[in-house]
Amino acid sequence: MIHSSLLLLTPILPLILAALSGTPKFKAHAGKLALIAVIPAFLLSLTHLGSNEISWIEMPALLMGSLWQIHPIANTFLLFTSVLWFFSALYAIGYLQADKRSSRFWILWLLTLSGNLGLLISADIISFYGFFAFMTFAGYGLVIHTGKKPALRAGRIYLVMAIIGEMLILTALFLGSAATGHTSIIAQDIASAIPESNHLNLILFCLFFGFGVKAGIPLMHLWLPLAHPVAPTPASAVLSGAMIKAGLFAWISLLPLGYLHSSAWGMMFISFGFLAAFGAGIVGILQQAPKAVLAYSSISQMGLMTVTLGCLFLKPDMTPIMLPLLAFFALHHALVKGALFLSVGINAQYKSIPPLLFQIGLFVPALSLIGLMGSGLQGKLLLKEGLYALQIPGIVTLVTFSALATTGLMFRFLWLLKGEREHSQPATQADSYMQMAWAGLLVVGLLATSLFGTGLESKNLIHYPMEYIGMLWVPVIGLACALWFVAHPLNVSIPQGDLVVLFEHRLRFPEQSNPTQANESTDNVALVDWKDKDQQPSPSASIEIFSRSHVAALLGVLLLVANLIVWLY
Amino acid sequence: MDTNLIFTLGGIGLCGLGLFGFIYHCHLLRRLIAFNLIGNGTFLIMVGFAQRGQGVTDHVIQALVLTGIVVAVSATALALVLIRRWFHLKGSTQLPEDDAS
Amino acid sequence: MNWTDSLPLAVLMTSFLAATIIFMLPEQKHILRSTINLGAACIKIILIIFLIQAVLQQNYPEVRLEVLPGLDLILRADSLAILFAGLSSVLWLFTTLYAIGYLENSPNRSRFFGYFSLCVASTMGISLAGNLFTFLIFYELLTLSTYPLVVHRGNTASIKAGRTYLIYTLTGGVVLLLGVASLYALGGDIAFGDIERTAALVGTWPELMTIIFILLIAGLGVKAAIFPFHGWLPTAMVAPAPVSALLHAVAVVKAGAFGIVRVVYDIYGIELSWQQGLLYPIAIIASFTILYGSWRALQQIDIKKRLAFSTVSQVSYILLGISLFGPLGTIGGLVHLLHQGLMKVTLFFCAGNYAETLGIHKIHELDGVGQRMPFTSIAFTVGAMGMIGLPPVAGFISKWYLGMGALEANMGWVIFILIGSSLLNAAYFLPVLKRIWFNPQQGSWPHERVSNCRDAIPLLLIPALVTASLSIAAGLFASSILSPLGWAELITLREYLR
Amino acid sequence: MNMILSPIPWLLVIPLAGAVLTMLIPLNWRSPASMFGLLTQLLASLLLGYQVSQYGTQIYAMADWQAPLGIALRADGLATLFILMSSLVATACALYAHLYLNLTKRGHFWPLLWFLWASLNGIWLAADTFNLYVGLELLTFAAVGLVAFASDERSLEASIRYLYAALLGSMAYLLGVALLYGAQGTLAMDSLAETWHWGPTNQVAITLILGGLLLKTAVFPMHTWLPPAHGGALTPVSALLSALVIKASFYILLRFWVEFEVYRHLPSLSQLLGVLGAGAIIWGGWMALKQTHLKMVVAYSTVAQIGYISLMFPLLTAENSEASLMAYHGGILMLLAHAFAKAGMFLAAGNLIYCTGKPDLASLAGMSRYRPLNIFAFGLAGVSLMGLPPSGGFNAKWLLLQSSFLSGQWWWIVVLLIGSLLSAAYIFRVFAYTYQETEATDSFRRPPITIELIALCLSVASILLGFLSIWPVNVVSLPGPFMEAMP
Repeated sequence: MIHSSLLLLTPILPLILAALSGTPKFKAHAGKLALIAVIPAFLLSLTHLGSNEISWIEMPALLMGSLWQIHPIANTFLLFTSVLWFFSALYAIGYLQADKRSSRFWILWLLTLSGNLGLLISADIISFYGFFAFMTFAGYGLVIHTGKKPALRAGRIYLVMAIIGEMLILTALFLGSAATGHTSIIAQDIASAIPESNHLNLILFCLFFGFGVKAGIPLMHLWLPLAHPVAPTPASAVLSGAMIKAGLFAWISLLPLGYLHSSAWGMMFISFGFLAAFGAGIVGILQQAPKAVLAYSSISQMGLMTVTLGCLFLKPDMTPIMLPLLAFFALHHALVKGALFLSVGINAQYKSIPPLLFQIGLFVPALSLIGLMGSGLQGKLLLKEGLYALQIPGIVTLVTFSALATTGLMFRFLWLLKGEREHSQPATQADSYMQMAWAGLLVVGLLATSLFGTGLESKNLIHYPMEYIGMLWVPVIGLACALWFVAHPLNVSIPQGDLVVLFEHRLRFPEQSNPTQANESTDNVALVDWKDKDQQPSPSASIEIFSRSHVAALLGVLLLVANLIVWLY
Repeated sequence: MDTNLIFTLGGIGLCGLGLFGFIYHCHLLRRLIAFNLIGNGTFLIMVGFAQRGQGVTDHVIQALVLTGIVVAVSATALALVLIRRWFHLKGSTQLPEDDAS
Repeated sequence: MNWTDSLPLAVLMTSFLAATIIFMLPEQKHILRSTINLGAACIKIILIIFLIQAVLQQNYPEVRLEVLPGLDLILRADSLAILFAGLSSVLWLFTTLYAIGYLENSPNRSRFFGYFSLCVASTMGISLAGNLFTFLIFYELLTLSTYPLVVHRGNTASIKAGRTYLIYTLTGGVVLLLGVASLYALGGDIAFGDIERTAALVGTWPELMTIIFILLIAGLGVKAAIFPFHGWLPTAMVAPAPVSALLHAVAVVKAGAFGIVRVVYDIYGIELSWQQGLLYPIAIIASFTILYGSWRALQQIDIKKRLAFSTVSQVSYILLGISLFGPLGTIGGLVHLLHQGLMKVTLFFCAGNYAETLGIHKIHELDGVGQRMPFTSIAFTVGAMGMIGLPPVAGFISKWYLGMGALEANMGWVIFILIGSSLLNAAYFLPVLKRIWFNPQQGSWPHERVSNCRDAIPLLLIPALVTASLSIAAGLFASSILSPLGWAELITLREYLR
Repeated sequence: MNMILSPIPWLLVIPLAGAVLTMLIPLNWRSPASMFGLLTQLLASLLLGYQVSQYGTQIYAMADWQAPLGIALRADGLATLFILMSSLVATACALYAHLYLNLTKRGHFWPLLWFLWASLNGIWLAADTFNLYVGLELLTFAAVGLVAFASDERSLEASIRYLYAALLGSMAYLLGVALLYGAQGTLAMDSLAETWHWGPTNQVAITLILGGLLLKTAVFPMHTWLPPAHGGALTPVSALLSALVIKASFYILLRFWVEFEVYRHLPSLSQLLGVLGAGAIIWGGWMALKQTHLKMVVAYSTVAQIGYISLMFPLLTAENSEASLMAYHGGILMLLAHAFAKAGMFLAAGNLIYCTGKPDLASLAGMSRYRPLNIFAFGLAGVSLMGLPPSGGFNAKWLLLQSSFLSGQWWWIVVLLIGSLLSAAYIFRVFAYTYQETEATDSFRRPPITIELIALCLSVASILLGFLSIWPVNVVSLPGPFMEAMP
């Protein structure tokens, strides 16, 4: 009873509140409403935390007979989604204090939230598709909130990609539901029926690329590094933390995982995954905006998850074991990436925070994302455990090496923040909301394992120091390379959204070709632009950095040796 | 060659003449007269038929012809009235030849 | 002969009487006229509800009148008829409300509302027609009663538009008449649903019957605005907004589509037409029209023109659904008959509101109107989303069933038509929405009439909001029995069980 | 059956008496007297309708004189229908004229009207060819007088043309009758039909008769006298002429055609008539489309409509009796619908002209705003003339279509369809004018609502005919010599 009412409220309460926040009476308190909006979802996930029970609510009259339910995997997603949205909302309250258009922002925020929460609990494809589309189109409003040119550009590309994605998804849903003999619209049945369909490959293709738009797989990722930086910081946090996972969730619930053994599709997923993991790393390192770097890092992290899914096509029987791990990894990434995004906004207020705390606040999530501590460590470890068990040659090694990319990205990110701090206009005064949100998210992210990791046998690393070394050496080498690059700056940068600039001028809506926005993307049509020297570190600095990079490199090699020794035993 | 045929031929001749005049002339009075000519031709033919009964004349035909003549006279009268009014109105004795078609 | 049998006639008469009375009324009697209009509309809806009950109990009220030896005028309320009659009666109410507001202190209202009611009466006749002859009668009557509405403004443009409209529709009518007459010459009076006789005829004169089918479809296709015959629709846009709403959403285009439904299902029968290979060409033409209409809509800069072309494309969804052999496709087509009506009427209401309140006619003038007229813009957004086919707005339901039907009929390629048209729909609606909501206002409004109130005047606003919420409700509660979908399923059930 | 009970004599006597009386009594008594006359006429015709539908064909010999010298009257289904039609239309026109002529002082209208009516009834009821002739002539005189009534030069010229054409026609007819009598020695229709044989004389006679009647009916190439006459006369007169007068000669034509089974023996001639009809449809429609004066448009549409009606001849074939029956019904229905619709349309047009004061189309701008009811009446009549449903015109066209399908003469289908498009074109052209919102000329005269209502009633009747067509069809199919002669 209580569960079903919570299920109902989860997507509907945000809608109601959105309507409310439109009224002049509540305009002022829209932010508070946004905080309230996630509560049912959060309660729902808490009540189901760690338990394997599935509670559902059936609404035969709704759409074509809707079924909303919550099962363990979905629950994990729901958990981090609600948490992240909560803290981001808190952050946004402070962030938007000066904003005139804040009321519009909040309405869209709540709509997007409702879509995001709704798709996690909907078990039938119709309501799922509905919520998904809802989230996408409301999210557009968040992306272009500032209304500046780059925002509009990003928004346009976001929209185009999103619609292409929607259509691919719809095709997949058509064919999928047909595969069940036009009888069922429940995602589970469809996933199990897809292997029998005679459009199998088409369906898988559409699912992969359709949801890939959200999940940011290569080629479909174009919008992502454009949209995340330009959106208001809290919005980019949820975009990159929560909404990007919608794609993953869709894959989990619609792909015939565990029903289909197909090495071809497995390799497809895996190769795209690794391409994302490493390619995003390389492109991201060459970014100028901290948020862009984070966006690329999201892409690369999603790559790892894609790889995991791919493995399940090779070893279907492992699905029940792997999915919870994957979900937990998603949770970790969501919280940490959220914290990182928020820190971008905090960065300008560094004066108001004790330096030590501030540095910790910057480094902890970064390290956690690399996989050296907190939830990240656990997540990586568990994932690797699982992949070991799959016994697919090379996967684990590559996953390990992907930390290289992450390290580079994190280093680049911190480096850019440092740069901003050094020569940025006088810091804005402190804002308690933003800092509260930031701190809160940091803590939750750190304690994620112990808070939400229930049901996963997380190993306490104190007992396995060698394992930790195994985790350690790759990042250190990465660090070394990063330092070296700083010493010898590679005078090249890649515009955000890399490939998009090549064919962007074709993606324009008819009446948007009026002079006002005619040639806005012409400023960077080249994929790679060589820039004359800027932010060259001073020679003295470079020297010490040089020495430091060597030290780091040596350290890394030692660790590698140590790790090999551990292996030999 | 019996009388019947003669009457008939004569009648037909009159009718032909009348028809020709009716079509040929534009002067309204001439047309009217031509019309009367046709009428007379017709009556002549009918009278011719009346002769057939070898002496015994056919009352029906006589009745017909009488009625016909009356009708023709009244028609002529009406036509004359109209023509006269037309003449007073336009001072012309023929219709403008812009046929309304 | 119980009392329900007279219901169809009563439904027809409500608006006929309204029309006559309104014609008699002097121009100044506005209040009285409005009361009569709305009263008639409400009464009609009540009658329709009675009819629905009757039909649900499987008895179909029927009125017959022998016009000529062996030729009857039949008014019969079967489930399909109710589908269309219900739609038009409901939309009539709101369009009337809207029209009252729209034409406030403008001349010639008695004329306008007179023909308006007449137009609805003929729509009712079309929906309740029991055989092709009756259908033809009201079909032509519709043409006649809509012409004065098209030329209502009386300026040169509208007179020209009226001429175009007549040239198209009357020619179509003649073609239809030819088809119907030849069908009657072959088989006598064929009532709707009497498909066995048609089957016999097809057995005797297969190619002749094919020609007749083509004639019928072509004649009806003019009003349904399928590809080569769609020219009148955008031209007729000069008419006042309520007229466009009525023409495009309910009366004319739907009459054509509905006629095609009748011909395919109740004259030839779906199985027969499928066996004869008559459906496949329709599918192809419809698909082409869908894409073509959307494509042309993309190029329009006038709001109403864009909506008109979108109608061209949307109405062909119905034909597409009809041409898909199998219950799902049928459901899709029938249900879209209603859904498109609701959504498109909403859109036209909103376009009218923009034009009336702020004098906005072109799309680029819409920048930032969302702040000025939020409610109208919300309604417009709902309609647009529905057209694109996003749940929970009704449009998605139709699209879903069409897609399913296509797969059921092994015509997978249709899916790509649907997808492509959805893409195009998105391409020509989303930018508009962006302008409405996210672009800043450029300068002052073209011609701001109503400056005192926040949005359009209530009489204009309420209908738009109601139809918008109806089109959401139709999608959201699609699976409840009295929803359009439920009714369409009922019809399809009876159609395919026959 | 004696004179009191049978309405037939009243149908002749009352109009004649009315004619004489209204000529004698002072001006201001004429209208009331005529009103009374109208009432009696209506009653009589309704009574006749009742009797015929009850007891079948009624024969009546005036003053018990038998044929050949006596005037024998015969009321079969066809005649009855025409009686009813003429009394309804004529009553409407008379009422209209009563109001209309009060507006412009003219009292001599009544005697002419009654003469017209008497001759019409005489023609409908006549049982022998010579009475038909007398009727025709009387009709001609009355009609010409009425046309000349407007006494401006246009109407005068028109009346003279009309008179000459009519006289020529009736002469030809008389000659034909004479020849027939010469050949067969009788004038009564039925006995002629019995003793009919296709000698050369008969052929010549029939040809003459047909020629004369066609000229009087203004069938296509011989139509030139009609438009000026109908367009130039006073409004009620034009209505009477178009609705009834031309029908008289057509009626006679039909009777000859069927009762002497011409269709059976001269099929080529029937095709020729069809061709003429087609020509009339196309040409009349085209000319109507080119006119600039409202009443001329209507007059030319009459020409076209006559074409429609005469399409029934080629369809009355001996081969296919079903098709022929349909054609017969269709033709009669078309004739009936045209009678009502055209009368209504002329009256409506007259009102419009009365409002604007100008006869041309261009000055109709803004009319549909100023007099919506009147435009509505015009429109309804137009619907019937276009043959768009629901209307008598449509049902008639429908029957003709069906008949041409059944008899396999598809070319008439093409003609019919093109014709309806043409008529739609010229009628909607008028509409477009009335809808124009050019400079707001509010110098309109306002006609009394009553005359608008009369016009409306006639138009509505033509529409209602679309729903009630079964009655006239049943009436004209009542058994009788005519129906026996039908294939």
